[in-house]
Amino acid sequence: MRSHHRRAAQGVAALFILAAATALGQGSPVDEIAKYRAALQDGNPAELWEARGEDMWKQARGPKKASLERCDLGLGPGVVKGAYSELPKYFADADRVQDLETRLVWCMVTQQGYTEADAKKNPFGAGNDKKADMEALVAYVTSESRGIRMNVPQSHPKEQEAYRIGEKIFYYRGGPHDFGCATCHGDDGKRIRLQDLPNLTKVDGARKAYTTWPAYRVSQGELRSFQWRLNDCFRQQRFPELEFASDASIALTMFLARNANGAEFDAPAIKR
Amino acid sequence: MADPMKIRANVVGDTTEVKVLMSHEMETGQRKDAQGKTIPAWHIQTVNATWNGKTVLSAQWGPAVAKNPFLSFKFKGGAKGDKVQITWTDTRGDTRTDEATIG
Amino acid sequence: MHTRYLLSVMTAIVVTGCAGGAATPPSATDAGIAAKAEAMLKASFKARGQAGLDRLDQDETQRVCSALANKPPPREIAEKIERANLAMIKWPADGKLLGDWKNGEKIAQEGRGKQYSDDPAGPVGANCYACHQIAPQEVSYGTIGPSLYRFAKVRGYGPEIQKYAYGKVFNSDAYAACTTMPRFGHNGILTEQQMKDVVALLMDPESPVNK
Amino acid sequence: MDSKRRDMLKTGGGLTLLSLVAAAGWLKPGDGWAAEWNKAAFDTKSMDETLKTIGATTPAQSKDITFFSTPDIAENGAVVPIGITSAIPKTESIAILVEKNPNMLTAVFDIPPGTEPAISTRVKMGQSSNVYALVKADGKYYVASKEIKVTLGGCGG
Repeated sequence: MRSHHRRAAQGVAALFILAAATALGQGSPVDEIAKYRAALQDGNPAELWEARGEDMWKQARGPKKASLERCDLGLGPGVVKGAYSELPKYFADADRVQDLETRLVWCMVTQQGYTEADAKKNPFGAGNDKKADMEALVAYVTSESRGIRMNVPQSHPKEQEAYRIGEKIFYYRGGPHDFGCATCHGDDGKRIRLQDLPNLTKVDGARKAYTTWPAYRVSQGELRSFQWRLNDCFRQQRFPELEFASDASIALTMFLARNANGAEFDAPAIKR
Repeated sequence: MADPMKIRANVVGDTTEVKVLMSHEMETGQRKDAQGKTIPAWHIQTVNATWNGKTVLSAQWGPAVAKNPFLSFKFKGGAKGDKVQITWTDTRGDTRTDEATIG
Repeated sequence: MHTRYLLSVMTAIVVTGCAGGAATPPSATDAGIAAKAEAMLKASFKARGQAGLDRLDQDETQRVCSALANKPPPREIAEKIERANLAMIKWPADGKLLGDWKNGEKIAQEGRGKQYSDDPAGPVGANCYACHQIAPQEVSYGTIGPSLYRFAKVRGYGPEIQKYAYGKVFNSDAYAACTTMPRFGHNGILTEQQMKDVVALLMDPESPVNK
Repeated sequence: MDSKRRDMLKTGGGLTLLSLVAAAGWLKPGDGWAAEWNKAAFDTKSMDETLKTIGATTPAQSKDITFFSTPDIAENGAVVPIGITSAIPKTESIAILVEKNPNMLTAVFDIPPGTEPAISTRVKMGQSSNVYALVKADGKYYVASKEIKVTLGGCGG
């Protein structure tokens, strides 16, 4: 709701900065923002989520008092290293394509004995009183793919279909504003207010965007998963709410993740 | 209970560098909730770092230290295997102590 | 009738565009995938706040433009879409097209409205600056749409340009099929008065846009 | 009790109390953990008030205090990295003050002997502002400042 206001405020500030920077002979605003981002890299609070998620992964939890250490994320039971770089993918036991979150829900249900509703209950955290276990688990699992090249498969027919459906969803226009993902993310060199928009239909844009999620959002003080990213994009598109771990979210993730293939995964990141 | 801190302590030559991430809301006391009620301040007030029981840094913080605080400092001494211990206390009287081994 | 025509043209494009040939099962054709995507979308969203599931129902313009996947529409289709949308514009009964440019500036700045997180009774803006350069004082503008700075100074202040500006804000697809710009009047985002105010921002000689 | 103390400070009638607070100092070196949080100092709204509350003399501008890993522009005021080093001998403490925040004093770090007079942390800034590094060394106060532009409001957001 406030994002537009923020953008406006940011813009005005940016003008001011531009003038000030010129007057004082400092580096350009772009250089200074780059310095700011670099300074943040030294300690990324996402690590707090990673640590909590790792604990959670290893803890015996749920009605069956089991840990997730036998959860198969696609590379075999318990293998976390590199697993995220190959997701989403088709899982024979579930007979469907799953992204990381959906797969975690699957393991929480089949191995820990949670109901599906319980496993999906609180996907996005909101401060200390509403911490999301899911985002912590996502932080841990994704951190174990850092530095590994994206290698999302398209071998199973259901993987191919998910990609094609995801592409359709990407271009699907609706709502009172006729917006679709492609309205903002289908062209090169565009910006909304002063913020650059990655072109997600091209290799460079897709790689840069996809490999830097999840991210600790400084503006929210929360670690945000890719599921959250999609959910909030659709909110701004004036769509109804995208359900967590829904089929559409998986298909769209397949389209975007596959387009990033070959790029080194570099998250959880830290972003404005 | 508060989540553990993430502490890194590394010795290079005769100097140990410590980097700490803490999990804390650091609520300013300036914000209002959806009903327009002021959210009371809730933040870490004191931080104390020790190495083998000796204080190597202590701090007092107000509410304007950023959420999920980061802190980095260096001290002379420290050897691989030594312990660095950090303790914080907040405005509610909650406290948390974590330890890291110097690497 | 119009609908059926558009659909038949689209189907023709889809069929020629699909190289799969005889081996492709119907569900794997482009149209089959599009149908699956639509069904999947409808099963994957939930109504929240002011955003009901009906927002996923596409009208003909949305459907045709989505299928084009950001490619420019062939001329014949573009003309059909533009004609259909032009016919749907409701012109102000009082014949006046210019409101208050100062209000127009506020509407152009306001980004809230129609999101499920927005108060339904709260302000609804057009957020023009998200995509367009308009008044030169605002440097935080986007580049998804063209610059509108000096809009009337360049095009003239006459009734024809006024009518174009109002019609464009009311229903942009009437002038450029499959544009990224919302149809603010057609879809009930802005009121008639708000649209007049935005037109004034572009057309009033006193507006900073034309200074 | 605390609010009463503040009121007295504000009205200027609390001279005795002021000097008491001052006597308590920032933090007792080596005893920081046990030191009580200096509420009076953290409640101050201006540099002068802060200095008065901690019993400090007017600080001398010092080129021996430097900012490192501190950007000129913060993309978001909710998290602004600040690094401060003091090359002044016998540095005892380093404080961070943000001029335009509702309360100016942000953090005080007590530097015992053996610890490098260099700290790095992150602060919130409600708007573009001067940031001060106030150093106490051998009983005297020194200051350096840096202007940081904020492109987004970090408070309330």
